[in-house]
Amino acid sequence: MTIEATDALTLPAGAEPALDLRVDLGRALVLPNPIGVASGTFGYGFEFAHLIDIHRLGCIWTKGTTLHPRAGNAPPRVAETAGGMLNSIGLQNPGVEHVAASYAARFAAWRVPVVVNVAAGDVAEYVAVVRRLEGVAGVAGIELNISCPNIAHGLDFGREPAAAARVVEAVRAATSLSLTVKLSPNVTDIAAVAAAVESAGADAVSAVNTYVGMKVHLGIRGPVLPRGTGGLSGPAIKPLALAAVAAVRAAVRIPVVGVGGIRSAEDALEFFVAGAAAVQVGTASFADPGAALAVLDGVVAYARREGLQRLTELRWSPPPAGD
Amino acid sequence: MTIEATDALTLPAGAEPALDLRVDLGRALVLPNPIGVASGTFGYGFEFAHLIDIHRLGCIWTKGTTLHPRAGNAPPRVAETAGGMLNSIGLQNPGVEHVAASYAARFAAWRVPVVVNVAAGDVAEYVAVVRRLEGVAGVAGIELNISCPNIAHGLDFGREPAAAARVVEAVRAATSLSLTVKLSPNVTDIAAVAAAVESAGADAVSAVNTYVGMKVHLGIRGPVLPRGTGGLSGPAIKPLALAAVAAVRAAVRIPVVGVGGIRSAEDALEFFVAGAAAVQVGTASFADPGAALAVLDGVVAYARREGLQRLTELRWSPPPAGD
Amino acid sequence: MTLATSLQSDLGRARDERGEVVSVERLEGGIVELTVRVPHLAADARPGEFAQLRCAAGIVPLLRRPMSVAWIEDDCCSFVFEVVGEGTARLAALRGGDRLDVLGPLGAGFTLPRAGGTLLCVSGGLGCAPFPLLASRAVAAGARRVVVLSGAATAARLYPAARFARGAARVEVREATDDGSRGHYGRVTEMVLDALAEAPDVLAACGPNPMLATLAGVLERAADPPRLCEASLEAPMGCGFGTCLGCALPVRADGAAAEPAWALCCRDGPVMAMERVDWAALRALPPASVA
Amino acid sequence: MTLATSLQSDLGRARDERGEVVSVERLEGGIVELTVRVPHLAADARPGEFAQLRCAAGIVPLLRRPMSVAWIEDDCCSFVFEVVGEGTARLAALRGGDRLDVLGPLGAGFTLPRAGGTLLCVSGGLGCAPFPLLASRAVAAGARRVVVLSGAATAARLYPAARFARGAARVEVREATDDGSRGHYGRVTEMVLDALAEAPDVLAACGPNPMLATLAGVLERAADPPRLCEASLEAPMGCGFGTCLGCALPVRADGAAAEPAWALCCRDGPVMAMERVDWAALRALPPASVA
Ligand SMILES: Cc1cc2nc3c(=O)[nH]c(=O)nc-3n(C[C@H](O)[C@H](O)[C@H](O)COP(=O)(O)OP(=O)(O)OC[C@H]3O[C@@H](n4cnc5c(N)ncnc54)[C@H](O)[C@@H]3O)c2cc1C
Ligand SMILES: Cc1cc2nc3c(=O)[nH]c(=O)nc-3n(C[C@H](O)[C@H](O)[C@H](O)COP(=O)(O)OP(=O)(O)OC[C@H]3O[C@@H](n4cnc5c(N)ncnc54)[C@H](O)[C@@H]3O)c2cc1C
Ligand SMILES: Cc1cc2nc3c(=O)[nH]c(=O)nc-3n(C[C@H](O)[C@H](O)[C@H](O)COP(=O)(O)O)c2cc1C
Ligand SMILES: Cc1cc2nc3c(=O)[nH]c(=O)nc-3n(C[C@H](O)[C@H](O)[C@H](O)COP(=O)(O)O)c2cc1C
Ligand code: FES
Ligand code: FES
Repeated sequence: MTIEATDALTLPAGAEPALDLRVDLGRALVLPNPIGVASGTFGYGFEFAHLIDIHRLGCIWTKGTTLHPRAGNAPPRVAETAGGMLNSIGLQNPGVEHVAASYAARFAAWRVPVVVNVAAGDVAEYVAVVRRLEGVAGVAGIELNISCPNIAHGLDFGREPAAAARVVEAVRAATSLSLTVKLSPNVTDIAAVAAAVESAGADAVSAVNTYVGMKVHLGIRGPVLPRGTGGLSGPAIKPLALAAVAAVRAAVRIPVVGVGGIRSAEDALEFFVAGAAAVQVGTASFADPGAALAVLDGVVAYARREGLQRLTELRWSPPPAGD
Repeated sequence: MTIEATDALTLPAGAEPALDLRVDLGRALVLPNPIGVASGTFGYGFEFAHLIDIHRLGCIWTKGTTLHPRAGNAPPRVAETAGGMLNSIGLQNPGVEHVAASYAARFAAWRVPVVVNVAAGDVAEYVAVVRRLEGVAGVAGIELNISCPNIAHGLDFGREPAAAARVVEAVRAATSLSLTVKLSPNVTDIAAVAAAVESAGADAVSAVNTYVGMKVHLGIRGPVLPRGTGGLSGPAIKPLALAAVAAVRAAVRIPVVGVGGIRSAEDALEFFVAGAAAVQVGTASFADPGAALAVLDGVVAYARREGLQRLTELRWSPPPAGD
Repeated sequence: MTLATSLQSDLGRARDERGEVVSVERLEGGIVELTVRVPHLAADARPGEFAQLRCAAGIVPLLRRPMSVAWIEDDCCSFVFEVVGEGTARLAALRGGDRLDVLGPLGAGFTLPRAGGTLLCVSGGLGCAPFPLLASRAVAAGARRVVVLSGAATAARLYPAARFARGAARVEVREATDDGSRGHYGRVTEMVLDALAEAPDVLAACGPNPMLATLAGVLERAADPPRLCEASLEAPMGCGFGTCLGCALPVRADGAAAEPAWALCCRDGPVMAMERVDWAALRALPPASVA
Repeated sequence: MTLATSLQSDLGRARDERGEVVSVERLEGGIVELTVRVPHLAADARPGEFAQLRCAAGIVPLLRRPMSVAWIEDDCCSFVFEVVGEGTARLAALRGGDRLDVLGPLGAGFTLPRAGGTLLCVSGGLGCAPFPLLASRAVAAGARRVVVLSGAATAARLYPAARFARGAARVEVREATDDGSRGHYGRVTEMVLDALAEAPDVLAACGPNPMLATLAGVLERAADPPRLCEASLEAPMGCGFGTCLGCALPVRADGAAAEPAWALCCRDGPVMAMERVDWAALRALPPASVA
């Protein structure tokens, strides 16, 4: 699926070389611009469609979608922390059948690519979900969530390079769509996992999913979230996500989609410096539904001011390692 | 080294059973109360001795000390982030000889136990540092830093259970002092590392050291810290540290010292709920030199109000694992 | 299993509006009434609906805070709350002329009684918030009578009776305090049975979830409950507009499903038919469910 | 290798004081002068020493912000700054009567000229901050003359000349602007050679690190530099009192050591003998070294 950069983002002919915002995520998935919205923070786009002009987004990454519908975890499911929030949604979603049969047709009518985030408990289930999405109009690509901390076994695949490679190989064989693998940051060596999924056939990686965290309630002398822990997102994790993106960037050649704590254009630009090819705005959309669009406008204004032709020009090249 | 609870913390005879704040960290190291200060955020205590009454602290964990003096990393070494700070000090310290020969005598005159935090690049160096501290009056115990992210190879031992066990075994054989191992949170399974160092002879573990993070400077299109990354501390990491403490607590029988983002009595109490036997106040002391004492006062007031005899009564027992 | 995910959200009416603070009134007992010029919300909000208030431009607090629309006058809306944490502290510290981002109206509101009908409101603590607007709209819609049962811990913390009616005729307030310092000595829910004897058509309740659960028990035991009983519920919210799926509340499963069923407080609620709520499950939630 | 770690810190004089804001003055060009009642600091601070100001009780900003003591009057100290980020924005938003935690005095200050001697101050931008206090104390100590070279980008951003002297006799201010809108057309460092012709005993400089490095070059090339040249340097600070080891600045190594040598800005500085600083290394630091 190819979407051209909107005119608004291209300088008139005869002026300086145009700013090219497109991002190629492989297998003909070209995002019109690099500012998208993160899985689980934008649903399937229907609510936000009432609130903002979703067609200006670079991409919508949907809520994690499973083979069967899921009711999600017992409440409370969200809790605020210093500069962040914990969630333990438990992948509440209507199941892939409903997404493919009912939602996808609506995606197809939008001018924004929609990539379906896919979650599962085992390899066969991943493959089954991806198969169901193959050839469905409106589905622009797959983001494989091998890193959800809020369901049993949800982290297993993302924690070990070999396991991650296994599931990616199987999914790769089952889909012709652009395949992005969403990495867990709760690992000793995220770069090793990234390298493994690249070898296994991923077209891109996204980093990062949430960090395992806990909030304690003194009144009940126990955790706020019934499962004990949840996933931490928001500004608090931005420095960690930037470090993860830089480490992943140094380990793979495929594009890296940066995510974690972005709420302003400056934040997004920092991810481009760290090596991201595109970014996802997540938690910030809750407090400010227009956050991703404001990020886009700010990034474009900066790029114009600085005379950039591509945002990859911002990228930092780490010096060779050493003490 | 045994220090008795100060009178101020014991109820008059005949009243309700006294609140017992002491924490036994093994090998005769008994902290008078569970509120101490974290390595690298309190130097060797000399500066704070001018600013606060250090004798009321439960413990001073010193700056990481190495075999030879170290000049530290090139500046900038610190950078603020949302609710946190990154540091890349690079273990600037005067070396163990100076600590043993000059500082320790001053520690010996204090009424607060001083535990020396020890860092090194290989097993032989760890052993040499610990040997030098053996039998030195004023040194109440050892905290083994196997998790410093700011020096080359600084993380190696903390990232892998077997490597961690190896260094702890060697150090255990070289010291009769209470030995606490400071764990790195930048791992897939911190509980596994904790279990390994317990088996290797650690008397306690402390969790957590800083998280690898990056701050990007748009002006220079590169990281603020010359080494690229630094260690993230402060309120931003509190939920992560709480989850780590709870995971470690479930995996070991030795005491867990909790550290990460504590700035109030409530924060400290949350760590006791998560399973900590004692806590360290770190970054908070920079903005408020009296932070640790305020935490102590608040914790004692709470314990009195709630009629606790020991803070371990606050501890949460996680339900058996399951979906 | 009941899935709350549906496409039928009524977000078509919601808008993120930059409001202007008109006044911040401090009532007795720590209750604050914040009035903001928000023409869109003022024109569109219905009783029981809420708005998401952005308490700070920075990261503390990170998320917006949900507040019921308590009153509408001209192009202004008022919110009634007390300071319980950082977000409400920031709201209380606002001054006339300050800007405030207000996203709304959100959620499902109360059903008005038919013309000639009667409405019984049951308010616990800051659960008073939606009732001034509900009472006035009910009267405007032709309600014959509105009775408000208003409870609080102590007299000073009772929402002033006159503020429920705000001049509207046919609104009667009966008070209860836990310490007996004013009105009925005891819980507000203890006054409900008597009020039911007056046969209201519609019952509308708002207060802490445990109070609502108690009320549900009273209604179950009542001989002749109102034909429609609705309650405004609370859950911690991530977004307020149906996207994060964070605000789940337990509802009765359709049929004999063994799995739990959840509704979204921000979309299926906050006002829900009381019979739909699984009160036993709600009671079993930790009090932290509202933190 | 030179180790900055030593036991000789002069923290005996520092105290964490809860001050009371007396006034927040906004000068032309965005310069702010904040005056706080802090009896201890007012009694003890010397020119060039600084204090750590706690800009917020919450977590943004997390760390205190260092500010030179610009002026002392009775039991009040003044700080002079402009808004460059969150911390200074919060300080600028303070109002009379607000509380402000002030930890100080910290660091090493300027050396006063001998009685009868002369002092040359070189100020770049907000580097003006320590000079009102230094000038008045120098005059009080019997200095024959104090010349202040004051530079800024443009006239509006020059610190008002009268504020350097604050009524003290024998203080002369000469100005420079990058855009020539007032005084010398160019950098303040270009005026130094002429001023050196007047043979000052002591030179005191404060400004952005790059300006100070330029000044160091001028002084190296000068035929007959003052016997004592000191500069107030900046580094990002974690604590401000010598504990975090975060504020390293490159200094000349003793002897022929190959390893780098660092001094702590907050303890060995902020005022250091200019000959001690490794200006080449300082220049090589990223501009981010002050973020
Ligand atoms: C749909 C809806 C409408 C609401 N309308 C009103 C209203 O009109 N007036 C009003 O006073 N409050 C109302 N609330 C509750 C209000 O949103 C919370 O009190 C507020 O979010 C607390 O924010 P805080 O930052 O001050 O406190 P926090 O720091 O978030 O929490 C402090 C303490 O307050 C309690 N708390 C937190 N969130 C809630 C919550 N959602 N409900 C109850 N207690 C909570 C917890 O015990 C917590 O420990 C409403 C809640 C919902 C879901
Ligand atoms: C010993 C000492 C004394 C100082 N005295 C004064 C003074 O009297 N008046 C005054 O205006 N400033 C002074 N400064 C600088 C002042 O501390 C910083 O401007 C302030 O910390 C910025 O805080 P912020 O939160 O507003 O900005 P931040 O958000 O921290 O930073 C915003 C931008 O300001 C710049 N900046 C940050 N820290 C510094 C710094 N330390 N120095 C220079 N630029 C910085 C950076 O480019 C950064 O991008 C002094 C610094 C030191 C080390
Ligand atoms: C409420 C919530 C639900 C989420 N659900 C998913 C999900 O279903 N699949 C997924 O891959 N990531 C999910 N995430 C993670 C986000 O996509 C993103 O990786 C993370 O929140 C970090 O970005 P942020 O800090 O900008 O929010 C979720 C995050 C939040 C806050
Ligand atoms: C400036 C700084 C220096 C530190 N140096 C050390 C060190 O030398 N050894 C060590 O084990 N931990 C060191 N730490 C980590 C702290 O001891 C602590 O584990 C971490 O900061 C988390 O706690 P906090 O959030 O309360 O600061 C350092 C932390 C900071 C901020
Ligand atoms: S608060 Fe986000 S779905 Fe209800
Ligand atoms: S700022 Fe901490 S040592 Fe200087």
